[in-house]
Amino acid sequence: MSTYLVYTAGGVLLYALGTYGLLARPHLIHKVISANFMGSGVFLILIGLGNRSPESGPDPVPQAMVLTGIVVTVALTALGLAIVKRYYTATGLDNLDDKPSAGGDR
Amino acid sequence: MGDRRRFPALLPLLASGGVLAFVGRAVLALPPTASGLAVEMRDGAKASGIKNVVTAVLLDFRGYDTLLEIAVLMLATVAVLSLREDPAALSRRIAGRAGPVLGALTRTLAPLMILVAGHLVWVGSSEPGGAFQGGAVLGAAGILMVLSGYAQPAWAGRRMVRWVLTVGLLAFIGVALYPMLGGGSLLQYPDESRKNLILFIEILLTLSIGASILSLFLASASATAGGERP
Amino acid sequence: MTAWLPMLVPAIAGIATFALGKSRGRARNVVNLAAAAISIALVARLVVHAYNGTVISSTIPMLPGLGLGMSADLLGLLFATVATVLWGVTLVYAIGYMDHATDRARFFGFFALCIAAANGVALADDPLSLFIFYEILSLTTYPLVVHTGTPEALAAGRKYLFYALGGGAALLVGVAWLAVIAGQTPFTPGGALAAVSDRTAELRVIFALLVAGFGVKAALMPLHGWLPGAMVAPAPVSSLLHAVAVVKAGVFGIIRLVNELYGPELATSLGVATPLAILAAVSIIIASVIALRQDDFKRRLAYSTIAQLSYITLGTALCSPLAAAGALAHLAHHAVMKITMFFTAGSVYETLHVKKVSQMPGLARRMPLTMASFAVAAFALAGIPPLVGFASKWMLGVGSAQSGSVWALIVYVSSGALALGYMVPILTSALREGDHTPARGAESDPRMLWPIVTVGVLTVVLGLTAGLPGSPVHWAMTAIAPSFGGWTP
Amino acid sequence: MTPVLPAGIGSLTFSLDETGTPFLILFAFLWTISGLYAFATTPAGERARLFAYFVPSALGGVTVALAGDAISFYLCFALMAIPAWGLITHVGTPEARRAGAIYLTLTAIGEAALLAALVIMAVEADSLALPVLAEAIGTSPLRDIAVALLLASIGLKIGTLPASGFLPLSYTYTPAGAASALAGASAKVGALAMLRLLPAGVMPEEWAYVVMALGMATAFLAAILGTLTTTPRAVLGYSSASQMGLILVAAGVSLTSVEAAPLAYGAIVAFSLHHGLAKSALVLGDDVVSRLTGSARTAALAALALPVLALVGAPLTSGFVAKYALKDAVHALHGTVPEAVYALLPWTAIGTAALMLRFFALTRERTAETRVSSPRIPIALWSLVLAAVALVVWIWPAQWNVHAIESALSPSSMWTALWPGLIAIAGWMALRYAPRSAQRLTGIVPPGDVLLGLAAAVTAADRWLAGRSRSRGVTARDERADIGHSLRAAERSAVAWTAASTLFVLLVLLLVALGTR
Amino acid sequence: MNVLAQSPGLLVAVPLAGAAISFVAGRRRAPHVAITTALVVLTLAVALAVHVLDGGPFRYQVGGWGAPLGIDLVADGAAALFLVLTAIVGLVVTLYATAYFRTDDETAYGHGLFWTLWLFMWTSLNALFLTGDVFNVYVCLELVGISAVTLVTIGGGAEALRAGARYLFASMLGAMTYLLGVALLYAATGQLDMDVLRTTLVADTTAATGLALMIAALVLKTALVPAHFWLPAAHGSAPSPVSAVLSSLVVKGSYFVILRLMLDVMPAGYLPGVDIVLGVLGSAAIVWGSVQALLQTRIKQLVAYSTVAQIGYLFLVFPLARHGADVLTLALTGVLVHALSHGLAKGSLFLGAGSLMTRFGHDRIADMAGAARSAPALTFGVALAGVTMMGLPPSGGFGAKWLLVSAALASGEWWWAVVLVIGGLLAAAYMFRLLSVLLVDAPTELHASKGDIRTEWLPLALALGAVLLVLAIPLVSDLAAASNVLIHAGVTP
Repeated sequence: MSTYLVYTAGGVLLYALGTYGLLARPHLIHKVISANFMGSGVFLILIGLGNRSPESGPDPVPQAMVLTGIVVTVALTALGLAIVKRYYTATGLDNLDDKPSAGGDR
Repeated sequence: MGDRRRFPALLPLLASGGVLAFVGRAVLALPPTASGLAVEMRDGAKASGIKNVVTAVLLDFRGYDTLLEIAVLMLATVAVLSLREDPAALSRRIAGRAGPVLGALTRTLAPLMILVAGHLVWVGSSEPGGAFQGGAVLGAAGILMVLSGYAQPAWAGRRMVRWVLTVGLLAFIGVALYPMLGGGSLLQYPDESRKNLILFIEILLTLSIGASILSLFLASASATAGGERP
Repeated sequence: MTAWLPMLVPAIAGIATFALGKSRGRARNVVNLAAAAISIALVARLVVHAYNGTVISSTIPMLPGLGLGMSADLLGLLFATVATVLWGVTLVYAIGYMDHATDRARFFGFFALCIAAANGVALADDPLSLFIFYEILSLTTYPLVVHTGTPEALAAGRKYLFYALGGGAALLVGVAWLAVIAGQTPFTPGGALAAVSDRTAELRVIFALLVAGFGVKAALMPLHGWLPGAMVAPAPVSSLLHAVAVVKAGVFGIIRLVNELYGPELATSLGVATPLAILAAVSIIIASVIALRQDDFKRRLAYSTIAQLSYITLGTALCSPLAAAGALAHLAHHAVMKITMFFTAGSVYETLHVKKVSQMPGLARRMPLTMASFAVAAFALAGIPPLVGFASKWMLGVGSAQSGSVWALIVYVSSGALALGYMVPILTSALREGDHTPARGAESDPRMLWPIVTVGVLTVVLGLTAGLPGSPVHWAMTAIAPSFGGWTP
Repeated sequence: MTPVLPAGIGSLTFSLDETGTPFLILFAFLWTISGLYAFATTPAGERARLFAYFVPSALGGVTVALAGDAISFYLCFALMAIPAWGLITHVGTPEARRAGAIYLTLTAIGEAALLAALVIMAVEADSLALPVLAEAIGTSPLRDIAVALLLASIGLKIGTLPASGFLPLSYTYTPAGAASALAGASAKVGALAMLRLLPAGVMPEEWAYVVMALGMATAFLAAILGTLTTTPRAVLGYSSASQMGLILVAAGVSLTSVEAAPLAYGAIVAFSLHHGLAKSALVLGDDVVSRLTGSARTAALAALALPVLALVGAPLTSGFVAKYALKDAVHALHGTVPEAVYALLPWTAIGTAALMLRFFALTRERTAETRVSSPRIPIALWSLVLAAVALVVWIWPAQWNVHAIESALSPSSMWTALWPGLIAIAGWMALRYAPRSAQRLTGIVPPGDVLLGLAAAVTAADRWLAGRSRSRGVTARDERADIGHSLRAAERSAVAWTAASTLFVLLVLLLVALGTR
Repeated sequence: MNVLAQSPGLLVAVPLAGAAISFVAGRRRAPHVAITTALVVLTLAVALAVHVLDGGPFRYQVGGWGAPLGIDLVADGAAALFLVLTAIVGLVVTLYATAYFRTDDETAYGHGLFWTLWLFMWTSLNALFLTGDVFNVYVCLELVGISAVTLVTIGGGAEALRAGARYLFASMLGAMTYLLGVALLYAATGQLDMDVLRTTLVADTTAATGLALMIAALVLKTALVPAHFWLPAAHGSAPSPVSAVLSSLVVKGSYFVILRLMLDVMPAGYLPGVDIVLGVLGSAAIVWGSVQALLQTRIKQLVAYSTVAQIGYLFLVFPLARHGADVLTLALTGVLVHALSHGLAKGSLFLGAGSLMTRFGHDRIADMAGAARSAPALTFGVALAGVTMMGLPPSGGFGAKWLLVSAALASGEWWWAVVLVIGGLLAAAYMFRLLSVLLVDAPTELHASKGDIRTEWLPLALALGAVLLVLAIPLVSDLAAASNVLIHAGVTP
């Protein structure tokens, strides 16, 4: 198996895991983290697939894309955390389903 | 769906599995070698005189992306600021006080981190590094200082902070617009001043990015400091 | 540009009315009356031109390949004349009727806009333009129907919209479809679709869609449900809009459709005219029978309207020149008769709060002039010579017989019989001695009384002069003749 | 301009011709007398209301004889018939209103049929002039329809079966003066229409036979119904229907044979004059009797015998002349049906006689009502009519009474005129000894017979319909609420996070699967 | 400096500068910055449209490199239309916001940042309409997403936060899906520029997967049923000027990218069946959204569901595009007119709803009786906007419906016309449910204070624009003809 495929496969797996978390985990912080999983997955895929031509060196475009993506994800995460926190103080809820908050260990 | 009617838990799993399968198939369908735009980029970078191709891509070829990315970062900062529960949050004292070890560490680390940040910016044009990396380190230094009580966030309430947060973006816009006066298009740096302009932007950006990261932390931290749990 | 003015002048008056606001009542009256006078003069001028053979028209581009066109031909001008002249009369009446009402600016503003839309329908040069004004008419009528703001009015308004917009939707599809297969098709006497007449299946469907669209306002059963309820509107609205402008826009659409879009020949050869005729015939009979059952004065009039509108539809669908001319003449005649009746209904309600036929005893003494005008109109409606209703009914009947459709003739005369059945009891009830007897001779506000008398007299005068040049009968025959090639009246 | 179009009032032509003259005189006389009578007998407060209807009705009723074209004829026909509704409902009782409703319905139908016929005829003739119309329709393909419509209209006007209740209904509740006009003049407009509009001698024999048979049936059946009815007026109404049946026989005769048509027309005129005057006299007489007491009442009852006898067709009365003319007309036809009709004609007089006996009996039994107004004027007016009954038919300058006058005094014809009356009297006497159950039959027929049943059925249907539509509305509202509720619930579950986002990912997969096929 | 030629660059740089300046200007001066920016942007948008009308579409090479090295902006007729729409609605919303967000209100700190957030959003929308690079789309989408989410929560309150959270997660899901798509597409083709992709795209599983992912992600951002789950709550609980922008402009941004990808970038028959699916979902949106709008009891929820429905119309162009140049022209012009008229009308409706809520102090439709008497201009504005939502003449909505119905009939697939007609009728149903209440006689006088002239008349102004749009249809068709979709389809020479 080529090296690039290892990265890429890891990325795909991360992405799928993140997807499940975002879809199914009720706790909002879990959702934020899951979204970061998805982002990291995509970044891995980008880097992995951008590294398929060893002779000419890694493609700089995916790297630039990943850098931009990271900044964007950081911004999104910050905003997500801020909203979740504010939502929690306003309602006392940590999920969107009107279930009572379960506590930090969930 | 909550307690009223349980949504079948299997379906999200199935959906994620489907994603795995389809994306996996798409990846496997790719030829094992491809160069993408690597060659064009390297050739272009040579022409532009920036040694680090990634930096060239980031700040020159796709500088427009970066301009918008800076906007994203600043936007997120403004967004988080707007979400504060009370306007005074940014200037509230952080409860934590540095112990002797942390204090000593901070005294040693903080200047070092600022130096590292400067270095990262400086080498950015030829080696891995640049404004984002530098800004991140700078921001981290700021957070460290606040947490250990060496800097109080009181300064953040002033107009000064807004300027620091904004200056990078403003400079970037200014530099982007500047070529237009000469008939060029947005971000079309004149060849002779390309390097200096990029460095100028990078430096101011580093400041703003650092301030952004610090502000993001402070705005979020303000409530946490009261012991509330999200 | 002149062809646009009969539409624009009332529209401007309407907007000016809104702009004047609630308080400046006198200025509002002046603006509206002046606009009516100007419109009448404009239409008159166009009529003179059209009679001399000059049809003034103009088109502005709007949708890709399609324009918005106005054309002042005799056919359209007949409707425009009816709408405009009766607008003037109704304004006077409405000023009296709405004397103590609230929201008069809104009322008169939308009123003028309705007339603008009706004139637009009348003079529209092609299906698209007609459709556009037709829909504007639906919309501008709604605020008038719900004007009183009572739950009853709102329910009626909802129903009205449900029907009007449903019909509009059918119309939209039909008109668009037509535009897709035939492009811009200005109304042409005798038909405008010769080029695509081989696409019979599509043309049949389009015809059905267009009839469904126009049929709503023409209250063709089973699309009539909105009309009786819409009578909750203030009387001037019922009078003008439901006897003159709105419902007539529907039948006028059918007249254009049969005579000047498809043309009688194509409509006959496609086999679409006869089903329409049968539908109209059924409407006539059923509506008349239902009218017999109504005790509410305005509802009875409403069902009568449904039947009378189908007279026009039936006459048009027979595709026989005299019947078509009769239908067109009836458009004008029925307007005059029915407006008299609705004015009466409004007056007796506003003056004495009488809403039901059974509450009317004593009215004939109390309001002799009003009820006399009503009586004249009632007999005219039943087709008693020499009143105005007879002239068109006779033409319709003779036209039916000429085209070999004796069944249509039977329908017409039966409906006349039924009209007697629902009109005469009103008169008798009013003539009986009753609650309103004591204050004899106390007529309504003169601003309401004289319009009634005017239109009442008009039902007689138009009947007596039906044979003279320039009468609606003569006018209708001149306007319809080109659709039937060699026919000379 | 097409000649079939009415050019407004200008085309309303009125002219006096040979056909119209007797009718004009009859109508003018009866409407005037009746009007005066009504004026004299109506309380002052009610006069305006009564005459609001009476005047237009009279106007139409008289000028109809002058009408020269289709439009004016129709106008007058309608003008007379429609306001008469107000006369019938004048008293305002529920029965009167119901009678009025039925009258109006049938009148309207009759008008409609007449108008349809006129339109067809005008189209076929391309003219509006009445003489041309009747001629032109004879050769038209629409002849049968037009004649059927005409007969329907006329039949309704004169109370032919199955609308035999029409006339009794219209007389029963009407104030006496007005009733007299309706009884004497109104139905005779139907006779005028026969003369004016029915095409002469062009119809197939079957048509004539059916019409004649219908006329005979009406003559007999109306008589039976009349003897079983309740009030003197109703009896008179059925009597009218019966007599009008005979006129219909004459009309039938005219349809098929050109030769017999003049005779038939003569019979129609004769019958119209005779019956119009006599019936008017009976209606007025009934009213006059009710206003009198004592010897005056007896005298009036005696005078009432004159029109009674005339109707029966007793010798030397106007009825004798009319029947003679009718017999002549029927005799002019040959064939089984005309001969049967001819043979049966005298027997109709039995029915009439029975009716008159019943009328006389009912009138006599009536208790006198005290009225404020003096009965002098009514008596005078009545006398005038009586005089007309006695004289007019005999002195009328025409062909139709020549034969009758010639044979008026011959014993055979006298006998022919007498025996039916005698049989009726004999039957009347016999009835006194009849079982009580048979006697109780009298009075079982309300004026209007089957028409009342029909009206009741219509009312019931109307109520049922109204009830149904009400109950439908309620259930529809409930259903709407339920649907709204479930739609809202569906949306709630569709936007819940896990469901919605999973749905989205499934959509992603669908698009990918489709796109990479 | 040639403003006409530089307009694409300026359309991004100017509002971005405005955003930055408004942040440092402070809350009192920020509104002035915003108004100035709005006026300049409007001028620039019109200049760009004029330039496109004069000389056809043009590309703007940011940084002077040109694709594939650099990022190109593409100014064609369709983009010009969306830019002008954004500028008009943007200006009106800015003016309205000066009345809505009182600068003297100390308790709502977030309100002070409205101007900055709003100008960021405007920047990102302009950038989205202009960009020709699929990765740049991602950055723009994130800018739009973050600013939109923040603006939803700006009013505070549990409901807005909850809606914002949902919106944020939906936004994340969409962004990640889109980025994954770009990654796959780039891996397969090595290209990011749309125009280059257009000419080089070949049938390939990876590229197709990538494009399908991108389309799906954009569908989520456009809130097409069933991916509409985040929209009603977000649009319904945001401050009214924000709702107006979200509904009338933001969803159009991602839609515009779908339009480009589906009709311009991908060759005919690429991603087979996806066009039909989009059409079917569009139809479902029309019906479902309208029905739900009909069931709502609160005014902004009603308007929000109306957006769900109206978005559906935009997707009918895709199945129709398969039927040749004539139908494509009709359908594309139709959706462009619809996007414009819906943008104006929906802006008007949300602003109007905001004014009504301010007047009444609540958002329950049933208790809004009497508005017609106390606020005639406002009610009239809502009514006019309703007219265009229903697609009744004379209005832009009518023009759109006419064009789409014509396209459906000309294509032979008449069932899309049926959907359009049903949608119009349902729109009438929910609009009149609202209007009939406003027209009712109020039993008591309104307790709320009299409205500001801006909150009364600006909704009417937008609605009038939506109505008068019908007269501008020839202009819109000219711009549609100058769009790359039609030029590349060979319709326009």
